[in-house]
Amino acid sequence: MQNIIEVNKISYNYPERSLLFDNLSLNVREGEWLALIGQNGSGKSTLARLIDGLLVLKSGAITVDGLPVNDENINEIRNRIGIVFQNPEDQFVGATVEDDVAFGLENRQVPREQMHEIVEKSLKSVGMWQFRERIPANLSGGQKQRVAIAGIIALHPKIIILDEATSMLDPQGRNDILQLVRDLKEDNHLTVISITHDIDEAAGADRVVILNQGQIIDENTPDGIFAQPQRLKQIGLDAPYPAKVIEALSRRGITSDKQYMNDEELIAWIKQLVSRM
Amino acid sequence: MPRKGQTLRFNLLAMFIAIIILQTSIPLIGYIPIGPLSITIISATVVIATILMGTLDGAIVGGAWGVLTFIRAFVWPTSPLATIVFVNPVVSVVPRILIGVVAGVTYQALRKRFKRQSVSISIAAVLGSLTNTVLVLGLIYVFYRANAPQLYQVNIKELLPYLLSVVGTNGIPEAIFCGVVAPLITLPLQRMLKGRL
Amino acid sequence: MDKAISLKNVTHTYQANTPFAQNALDNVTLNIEKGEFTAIIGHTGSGKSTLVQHINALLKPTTGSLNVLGKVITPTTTNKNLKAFRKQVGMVFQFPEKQLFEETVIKDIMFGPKNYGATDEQARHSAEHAMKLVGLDHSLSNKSPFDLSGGQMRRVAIAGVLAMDPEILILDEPTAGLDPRGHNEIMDLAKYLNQQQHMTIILITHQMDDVVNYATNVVVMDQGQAVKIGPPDTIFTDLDWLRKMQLDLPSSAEFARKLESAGIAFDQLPLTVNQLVDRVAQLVGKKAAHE
Amino acid sequence: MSNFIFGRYLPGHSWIHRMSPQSKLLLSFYFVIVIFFANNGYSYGLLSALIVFVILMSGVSIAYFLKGIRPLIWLIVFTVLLQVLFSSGGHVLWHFGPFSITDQSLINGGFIFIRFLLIIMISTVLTLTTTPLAIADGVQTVLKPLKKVKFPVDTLALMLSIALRFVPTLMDEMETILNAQRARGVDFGSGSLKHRVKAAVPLLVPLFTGAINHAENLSTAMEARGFSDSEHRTKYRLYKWQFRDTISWIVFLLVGGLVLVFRKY
Repeated sequence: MQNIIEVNKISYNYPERSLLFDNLSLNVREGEWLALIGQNGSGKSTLARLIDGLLVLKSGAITVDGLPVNDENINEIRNRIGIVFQNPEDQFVGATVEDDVAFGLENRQVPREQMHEIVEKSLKSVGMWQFRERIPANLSGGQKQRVAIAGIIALHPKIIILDEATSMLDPQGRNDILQLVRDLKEDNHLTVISITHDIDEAAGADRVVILNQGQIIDENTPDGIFAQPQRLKQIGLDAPYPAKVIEALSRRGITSDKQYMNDEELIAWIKQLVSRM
Repeated sequence: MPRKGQTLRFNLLAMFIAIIILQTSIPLIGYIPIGPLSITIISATVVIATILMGTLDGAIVGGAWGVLTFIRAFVWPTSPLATIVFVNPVVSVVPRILIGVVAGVTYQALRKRFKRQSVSISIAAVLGSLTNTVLVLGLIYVFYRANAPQLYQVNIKELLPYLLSVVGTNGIPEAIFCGVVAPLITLPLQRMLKGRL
Repeated sequence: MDKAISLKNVTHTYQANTPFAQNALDNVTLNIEKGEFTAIIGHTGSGKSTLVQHINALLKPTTGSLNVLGKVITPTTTNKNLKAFRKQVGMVFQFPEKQLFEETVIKDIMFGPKNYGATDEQARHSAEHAMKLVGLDHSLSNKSPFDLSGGQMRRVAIAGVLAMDPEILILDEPTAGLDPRGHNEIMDLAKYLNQQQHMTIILITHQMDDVVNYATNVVVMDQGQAVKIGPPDTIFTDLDWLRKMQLDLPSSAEFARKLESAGIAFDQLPLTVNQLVDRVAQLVGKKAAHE
Repeated sequence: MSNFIFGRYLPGHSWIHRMSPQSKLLLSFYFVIVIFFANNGYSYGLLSALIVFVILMSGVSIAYFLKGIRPLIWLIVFTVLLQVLFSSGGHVLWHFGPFSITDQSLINGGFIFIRFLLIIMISTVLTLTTTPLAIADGVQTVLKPLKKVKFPVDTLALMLSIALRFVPTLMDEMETILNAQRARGVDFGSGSLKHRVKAAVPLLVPLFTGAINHAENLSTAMEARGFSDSEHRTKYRLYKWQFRDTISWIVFLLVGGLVLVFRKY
């Protein structure tokens, strides 16, 4: 598969802070779901902002869909990337649901006649069309995130970045949003980067990259990453549920040669244990 | 790409206007009633905006307060004073704009002279607040001394001493309030915004 | 055990006597013993926050009465008398870091005790103790809270509540937005306060794993009513009912159900990893003993 | 809560609801100016008739308007009394110290009372039938000519719409902050001046820091959505001038003309 994002030996630091990224490189393949995990302050969100040109690199280069991220390409880059941010409240610009979806279109000077059609289609695709006249104060956090996603879909991006987009939602809202993004990814052949410290969210990805203090310390399939639950704990992340079960069983003298299995494997193993004995 | 901080400045202005709308509609954070007086703390908001974002933006925030005062004098007046004097846009808007101007100019002049930031902010706040009071007083005098035509046709000439004393007595505690509170609020905010505007 | 909190037929109506009148609490009767760790669960808008705001005397009942540590609040209790209630009941709001305002960390933490009449010296003493409890280094005392990281700011805010030395501590989704490490640290702090300092803890949460791992008592709220009260193992039994309440199952219960459909039976639904593993070990062991 | 901007709009589909906001805005201003020229019973009668007609056309129950006036009634009475007591001219009916009541001042008092009602009614009609967003859009349209002198009309309109959008958010946050500080032992709304000044700080600092956080996050989100220049954007909403606007203007202009004519009587 082709790389849609190439991050090449970048360095960055916030003003008056020490270097956060030093020579960091990372490629994102077209059409994959990449989970970027790490604790707060590890640089996950900063990386997303650098990719979208919201912050300016100190050195190195980033290309998105073949375009180098720079002043000249900034509009093109932002046409290709949609970001859903953490706080549902702070990305709702419009006075009502439909005005908010239209905001990005207005910025790109899309003619009015086209806008109405696009807004309707986008809101329907996230199931919020019947709420189009609501004001943000009368929406739940999950509904606001849906509107944010509609605002992104309206611009036909190639890449969606979820920047801890579900961390302020209740469990139900979280599952709803992830399912929605999965469906949209299929329908629109999107590339998804999900920045999260929710291990369950990461489990659904094609590939997981662990960021710790500005460095990529591992990248692998979810199963490969989760095979080292101790390591996840060390850098302040949670072990996935099956790993906790395996660990607890081993403390009771029931050991496996694997440190991690996914749900199905674990069930099969336990079944085997119970029937074999 | 927008100039660094331009969008932030734009949104900060929007937030300050939102806060002022809030302060004009919720007494608890807009006005402190003391006996028969009711001193406004909105002038402190204008001063804070001025020091954080500069004189021009402070004047804009002050102007927003002025326009709100003007509209409210018709739609939802809070005192007889408002119905009589603030229905005149010159009285309701100009002094508010000048809070920002005077506070901004004062702060720029003093900030290097005093080692402690809070001193220059405090002085700028007191002068800004007094500007409002003095100008409202002065403009009332100018406009109504001669019984100029006005909306409710109240005979203000006779009322003049009363109006002037109300505005005057409110003005002193207002200025003190501004001087005390503005630095306490501005300093943590400056810390938050450091280097981002 | 003594009762810490007891509500009798408490109803709270927002915007009473208007067409918008809405019962946020509807005839709630419940008791919470001293030293308990109570989780309050229920979907968004079920009345959880309104309930705890009564316990903290921020709201008065429209009808009914409540008794908090021997003091009674009725609809006619005057606002002046409410301050005494608040001193005994510490309340950590959602995203408590949003309430910080002082120049320095230590001053912010001292703010509560001083409002309740502590001298500077007493307040400083309590503040330093509270900083230790929440794991804030002494060297941060004189920093501006606005120079700290989000996680540190949250600890400062929690310390500000603990410094008032409350007997009851209410935590409203205290771990929202924190990473797993921060989450565990805050939850372990709650456990420590409950077990070592004998503080009565009330936790509002959406995370069922926290409920089963930490709470001894659960209140389920729905449409302003306390629809079920009891220890966790009596709450998470009826799956259809839980779904109707829009509540999740704890991970272990969820996993146990998958095991059940794969043919491994549980006489009681396990709620924690340990309970689940105990049962599995038992099954494995039984077989072993048979052979 | 005396919230004069929010919570007033009543959704509906009346003639007035469906007028363009810029017309409603300008007609309200125009109406206030016309009131300025009214000086006798005929004019006041005509204007009162017009306002009653407008209220009926708005489809909003009269009770809403009366409820809106109730909190203002003492203020109106007080102002009218000032006028009655401090006037000169006409036959003196009663006199005491600086106060005097004349037949002229009684009539003027009555007129002032009607002026108050008229102005409050017209502005109430405006806010009951127009959303805050539409009012902001109306302001933008009305100010459009100023673009010729490089006045940033669109920037201002977007700023106003964002401010209005965040008022409920900040209001909620303020309530939480209020409760949080109450729980930490602050008494709001009582005590000495010094105490009250001190109590304002724990309320205002968090309100402002919250607002600054919103501004920062919102800026990032807006830029990520391609925002760069508030003067060069297309507009999703369009309020077209309609036939009903033309009719309304004709009626209002006619009434205004009559008021001018009546001045001579």
